[in-house]
Amino acid sequence: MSKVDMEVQLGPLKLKNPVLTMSGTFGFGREHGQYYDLSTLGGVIVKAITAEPRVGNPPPRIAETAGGILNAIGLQNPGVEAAIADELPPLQDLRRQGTLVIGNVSGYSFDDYTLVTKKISDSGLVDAVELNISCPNVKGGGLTFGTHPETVYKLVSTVRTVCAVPLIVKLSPNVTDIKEIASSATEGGADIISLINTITAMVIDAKTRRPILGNITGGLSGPAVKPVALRMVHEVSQAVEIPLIGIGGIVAGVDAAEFLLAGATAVGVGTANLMHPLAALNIVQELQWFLEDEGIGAVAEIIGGLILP
Amino acid sequence: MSKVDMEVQLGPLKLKNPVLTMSGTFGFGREHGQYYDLSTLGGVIVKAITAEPRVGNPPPRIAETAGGILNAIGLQNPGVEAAIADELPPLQDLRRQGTLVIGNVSGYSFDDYTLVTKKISDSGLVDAVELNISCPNVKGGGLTFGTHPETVYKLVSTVRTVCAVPLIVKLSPNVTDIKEIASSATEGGADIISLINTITAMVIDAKTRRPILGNITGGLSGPAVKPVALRMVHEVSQAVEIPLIGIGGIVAGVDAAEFLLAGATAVGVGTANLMHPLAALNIVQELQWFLEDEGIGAVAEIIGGLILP
Amino acid sequence: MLEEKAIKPLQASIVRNQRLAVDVYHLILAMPEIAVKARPGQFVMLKVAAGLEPILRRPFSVHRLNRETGAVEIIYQKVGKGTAILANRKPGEEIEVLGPLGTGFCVGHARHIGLVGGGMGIAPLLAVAEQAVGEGKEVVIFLGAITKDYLLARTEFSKLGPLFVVTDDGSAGEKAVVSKPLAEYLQGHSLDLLLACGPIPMLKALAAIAEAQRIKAQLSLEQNMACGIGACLGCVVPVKADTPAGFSYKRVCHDGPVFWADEVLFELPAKMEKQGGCGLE
Amino acid sequence: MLEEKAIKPLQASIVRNQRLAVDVYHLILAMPEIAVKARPGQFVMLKVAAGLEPILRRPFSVHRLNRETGAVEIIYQKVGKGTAILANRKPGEEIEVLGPLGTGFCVGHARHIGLVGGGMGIAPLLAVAEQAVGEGKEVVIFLGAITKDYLLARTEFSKLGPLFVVTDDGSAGEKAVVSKPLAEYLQGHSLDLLLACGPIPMLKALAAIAEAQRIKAQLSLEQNMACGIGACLGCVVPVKADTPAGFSYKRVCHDGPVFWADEVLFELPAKMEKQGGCGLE
Ligand SMILES: Cc1cc2nc3c(=O)[nH]c(=O)nc-3n(C[C@H](O)[C@H](O)[C@H](O)COP(=O)(O)OP(=O)(O)OC[C@H]3O[C@@H](n4cnc5c(N)ncnc54)[C@H](O)[C@@H]3O)c2cc1C
Ligand SMILES: Cc1cc2nc3c(=O)[nH]c(=O)nc-3n(C[C@H](O)[C@H](O)[C@H](O)COP(=O)(O)OP(=O)(O)OC[C@H]3O[C@@H](n4cnc5c(N)ncnc54)[C@H](O)[C@@H]3O)c2cc1C
Ligand SMILES: Cc1cc2nc3c(=O)[nH]c(=O)nc-3n(C[C@H](O)[C@H](O)[C@H](O)COP(=O)(O)O)c2cc1C
Ligand SMILES: Cc1cc2nc3c(=O)[nH]c(=O)nc-3n(C[C@H](O)[C@H](O)[C@H](O)COP(=O)(O)O)c2cc1C
Ligand code: FES
Ligand code: FES
Repeated sequence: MSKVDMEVQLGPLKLKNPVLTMSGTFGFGREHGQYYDLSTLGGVIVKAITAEPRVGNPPPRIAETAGGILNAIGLQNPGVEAAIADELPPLQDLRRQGTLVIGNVSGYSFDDYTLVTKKISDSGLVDAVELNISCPNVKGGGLTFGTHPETVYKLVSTVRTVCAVPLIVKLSPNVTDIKEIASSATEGGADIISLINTITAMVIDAKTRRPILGNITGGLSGPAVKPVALRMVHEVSQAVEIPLIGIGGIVAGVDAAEFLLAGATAVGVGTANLMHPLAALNIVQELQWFLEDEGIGAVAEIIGGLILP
Repeated sequence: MSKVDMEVQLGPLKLKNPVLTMSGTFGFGREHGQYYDLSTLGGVIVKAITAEPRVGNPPPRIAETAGGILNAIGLQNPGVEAAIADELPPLQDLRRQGTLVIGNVSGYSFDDYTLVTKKISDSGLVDAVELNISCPNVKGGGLTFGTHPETVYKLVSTVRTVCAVPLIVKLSPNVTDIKEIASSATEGGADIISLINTITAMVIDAKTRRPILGNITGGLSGPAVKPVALRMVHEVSQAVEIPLIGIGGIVAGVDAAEFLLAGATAVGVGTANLMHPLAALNIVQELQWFLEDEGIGAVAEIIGGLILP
Repeated sequence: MLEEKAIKPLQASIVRNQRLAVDVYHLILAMPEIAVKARPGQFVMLKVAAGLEPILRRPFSVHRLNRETGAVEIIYQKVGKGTAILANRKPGEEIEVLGPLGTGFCVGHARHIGLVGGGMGIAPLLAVAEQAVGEGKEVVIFLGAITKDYLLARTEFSKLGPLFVVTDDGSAGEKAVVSKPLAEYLQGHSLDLLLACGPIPMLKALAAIAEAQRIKAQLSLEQNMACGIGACLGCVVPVKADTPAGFSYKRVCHDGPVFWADEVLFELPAKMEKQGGCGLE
Repeated sequence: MLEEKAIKPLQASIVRNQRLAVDVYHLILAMPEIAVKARPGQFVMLKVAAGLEPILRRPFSVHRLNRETGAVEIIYQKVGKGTAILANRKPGEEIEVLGPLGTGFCVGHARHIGLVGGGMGIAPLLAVAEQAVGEGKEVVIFLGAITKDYLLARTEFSKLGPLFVVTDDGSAGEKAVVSKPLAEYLQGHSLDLLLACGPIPMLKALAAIAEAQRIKAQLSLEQNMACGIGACLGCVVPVKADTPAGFSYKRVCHDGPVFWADEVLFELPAKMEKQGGCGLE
């Protein structure tokens, strides 16, 4: 173990280290749990949970791009009831060891979000709820919730009233002004903001003349998006007071350090978990080593430490 | 030479082939002109031209990322007078050979744009003007012109009145709804839309704790952005009637084919010109070979040919 | 699967990476941990090159296992970027391997087993054929390919049991699809299990034959993958299930790649063709 | 430059890629076209690996030229991703090279030339030293490095003229910066040209000495590059100019890498520190 103090205070949440595994890339922890002891992580954010079970999108759901991947899973999940009955209980042992378990809530209407949030927050099985607002607002004409400040404010403030645990709002990068959205989420009562979700994209097979993904479009993630995510995290950190979880293309300890410097209090590891089953574990270790090499005693010291000309 | 008919009709412009070199990655053609005969290209879009000379941003101006690069040149250019006097005349021989020469106009106010557009369109030295609307509207509070439908409509319709040659409007990808912006540009009187410009991003050196670029942020380009560009080109092609120039991460002939399938009538090669001086030439050739292999007689046949499930 | 602890990604050294046909290569990796643990029908994911190009590992079925030497053999076709990079790797070099992954073929108490392979789908059948014969079972092998050059491991198979081959160009055996010799064989003989791997149309024809003849059949399927360990739900195929949707998706990497023929859905229920929904997760 | 037709990128074969110090390597490339055309002080851009990782070529100065054998020598330090990949390339392999690029050193009619190198900045000086001596000129060499292991090509230099070395740790020569022996030398002798390459603080000190002693000096500068051919304006450094801004930017790749010391601006005029403007081109 390292002499570096890795603990961070993420708003109301205390993390043993700033590394969280991100929703959709870690299932409910089962698979990666076969490869290493998950209590080495700051926290685990589980796969999206919706009101009803969802079969998800037709395959192919994954395509590879330069420096990244596209995915269009379509929020396949067993629904909130089954999640509470079968998926979340096995993770409780982790919580006893001080690793946070966070639910990722997705929906297609205000009712979906409030229902799911209330159920999992009342279940007592999660330390916090992360709202994935990158979904189409079916009643609202299919536009993504997360792209309109008004809607974000309304959604977050509504969900806030039924959420007994800390509320994390996860922002979509597909917007003109991420600061504006972040402010709306903050005013709506978010305790923490996480960003970024994936960037809407498309891949085409020129020979078949067809989109590669069954869903036509998908979300771009991985190292390719890191510079965009860093820019957005930095912008938002200067626009709101609440703490941030920086996400986007983190595959090494030094990437995590860059997000902390840019103003994030914790970091989320997504695609890297798919590239290597031990990725998140290695990132915790590499971050410690980086800090030791730099002679830094506590990871908290570098948060927001970016030096501007 | 290939049996494939490579000619395309880009709105009012006839191109000998659909490959254009993009602004800022090809100077005024001098440097690449030493490496190959530029008349092999469909057209050349020159470096941004502004009303006054600009020294540009402090270095470093270039940084590398996974699958892409960041740049923050800061529109360094000699100003419209010098451009007309020294930079555009040497390119006239190309025009006589049927390769288009297109001016890229950038500005910080409506007056800048109208002044520069009028001067270069009146100069008779360019076949078309491309409006780079990804610049901050200084009088408009520094927000980027290209991110607000109203502003885009006003700017394009204003410039349109002084532009004697076909007008191309180049969209910024840093928006919530690219279709909306494209429609505003079309209503404003654009003949052609080109997209995408770069995605605002940032890179940090964790050891020095400083941004790598002198300008702090820069624009992401290259293969990393291709899937985002393809998605936007496809969206816009379904939203507007006018033809599109598809740009973003094209480094091979098959990439160009993907953009044509997605709905672009021509393609723009940017970063690839920096990776290999002969890139654009090779892309023209590879595109021909691809079409031959697919047994396609004319490149125009695949435009918008994407097959959706 | 959940009980047994997974093998962490490990560096295997390349013993051999030799071309067999225009675009087909034979890769032999020295990795004892995996050789002892792997079962026929399972697969491994190879990080064809260090770094970020490509980002994802590539899945390849186990072609042959040698528990004594610790060698795991793979046969792969050069079809794109990743396999092109793999084809350039040299013996002696290290390559990162994740595996063994997925379910294997399940031979159980079957005595007379038909093995049906099409194209690269021939590759995974040798390991299971050798195992079955080793266990004293009888195997009959049906192989189909575009030309005779693609009738992989033909000699090895011929040593294990009756071998029927067909090609698209007639360069070996009859000019036919592989389901034909199988159907003909079944007119005079009986089999109590079919194990198959190959293109979807072939598997579909096979599933039909199996159903008609009431023979249990296992099919090895493919799908684009990311994690390879069941975490991302990226590699799914539709299977019959009485869900509201009338079916459900299973993961090729974790629930497969081997599935029972009678559970596989070769077409999605029309209404599901495009569910739309949240492409952006 | 504009007149002469440029050499297209070509494949050179690696003759040698050998480690000289902990993180310093000596690369010899066989590329006759470039060897005959290159001038000391120019550079080449290497595509360290095929594909997209990394995207950009890496610039390296010509360390030594052998027009007879067609060999071009480079000395490089492993500092990041690209040079790490380069360090793993093996003799016999091909590597894509763009060059020769940029201006070279311009010795002209100078008779007594001082060569001043710091760290990796020592590398480009050997070629010009050998050329100058070949032309019957006198050279005096001043080299500085962190330790004696980094005093590159020390033996070769010692054959060409008086050699003064210093190190940060005193492991060779005096524990001092390289401007010290130069200043001392100039008290007793005169030089009519200084050619230098090294870290900015060293070049700055040197420019001051040159100005005080009225000696013309040429400095080889570095900057992050993209195209390497002058097209992208990515690699600029500020130089004195009577523009409205009080200075202008020149391209290291095209107008440099060698600049006259008296034109180089080591600091930007305060007000220009951040012009902001259109970061997004
Ligand atoms: C369980 C399983 C076992 C396999 N066994 C073999 C084998 O034994 N021999 C063999 O030659 N091939 C096998 N394949 C197919 C092989 O994985 C692909 O041909 C390979 O991934 C193509 O990679 P590429 O980069 O060369 O092609 P590209 O087309 O450049 O790959 C682009 C992306 O598509 C994915 N992809 C493309 N085709 C396939 C495919 N058919 N299946 C899964 N992902 C794909 C790649 O993984 C990559 O993410 C198997 C696939 C699976 C799922
Ligand atoms: C004209 C010129 C001549 C050079 N000659 C030599 C030489 O003879 N020997 C030697 O060891 N080095 C030399 N360098 C520096 C060398 O190019 C860099 O060390 C190298 O590009 C670093 O690449 P990397 O991927 O290992 O480092 P990384 O830090 O991973 O590179 C990241 C990015 O920064 C750029 N970069 C980083 N440092 C430099 C730098 N100092 N100059 C330019 N770009 C940089 C890289 O090109 C790349 O785009 C020279 C640079 C220039 C401009
Ligand atoms: C396969 C896959 C599935 C994902 N599923 C979800 C999800 O269900 N809910 C969510 O909020 N984000 C989801 N994401 C987004 C990630 O949580 C993360 O925000 C994004 O991938 C950017 O981080 P990365 O570059 O490290 O992957 C998913 C990403 C991937 C790659
Ligand atoms: C170094 C550099 C300079 C650029 N300068 C300009 C510019 O002056 N005007 C402009 O409209 N776009 C400019 N761009 C954007 C490109 O024209 C192009 O739209 C973008 O790079 C995406 O294409 P690519 O991925 O092929 O590079 C520049 C891009 C780069 C990399
Ligand atoms: S590849 Fe991730 S679940 Fe199968
Ligand atoms: S690197 Fe492009 S101008 Fe110098």
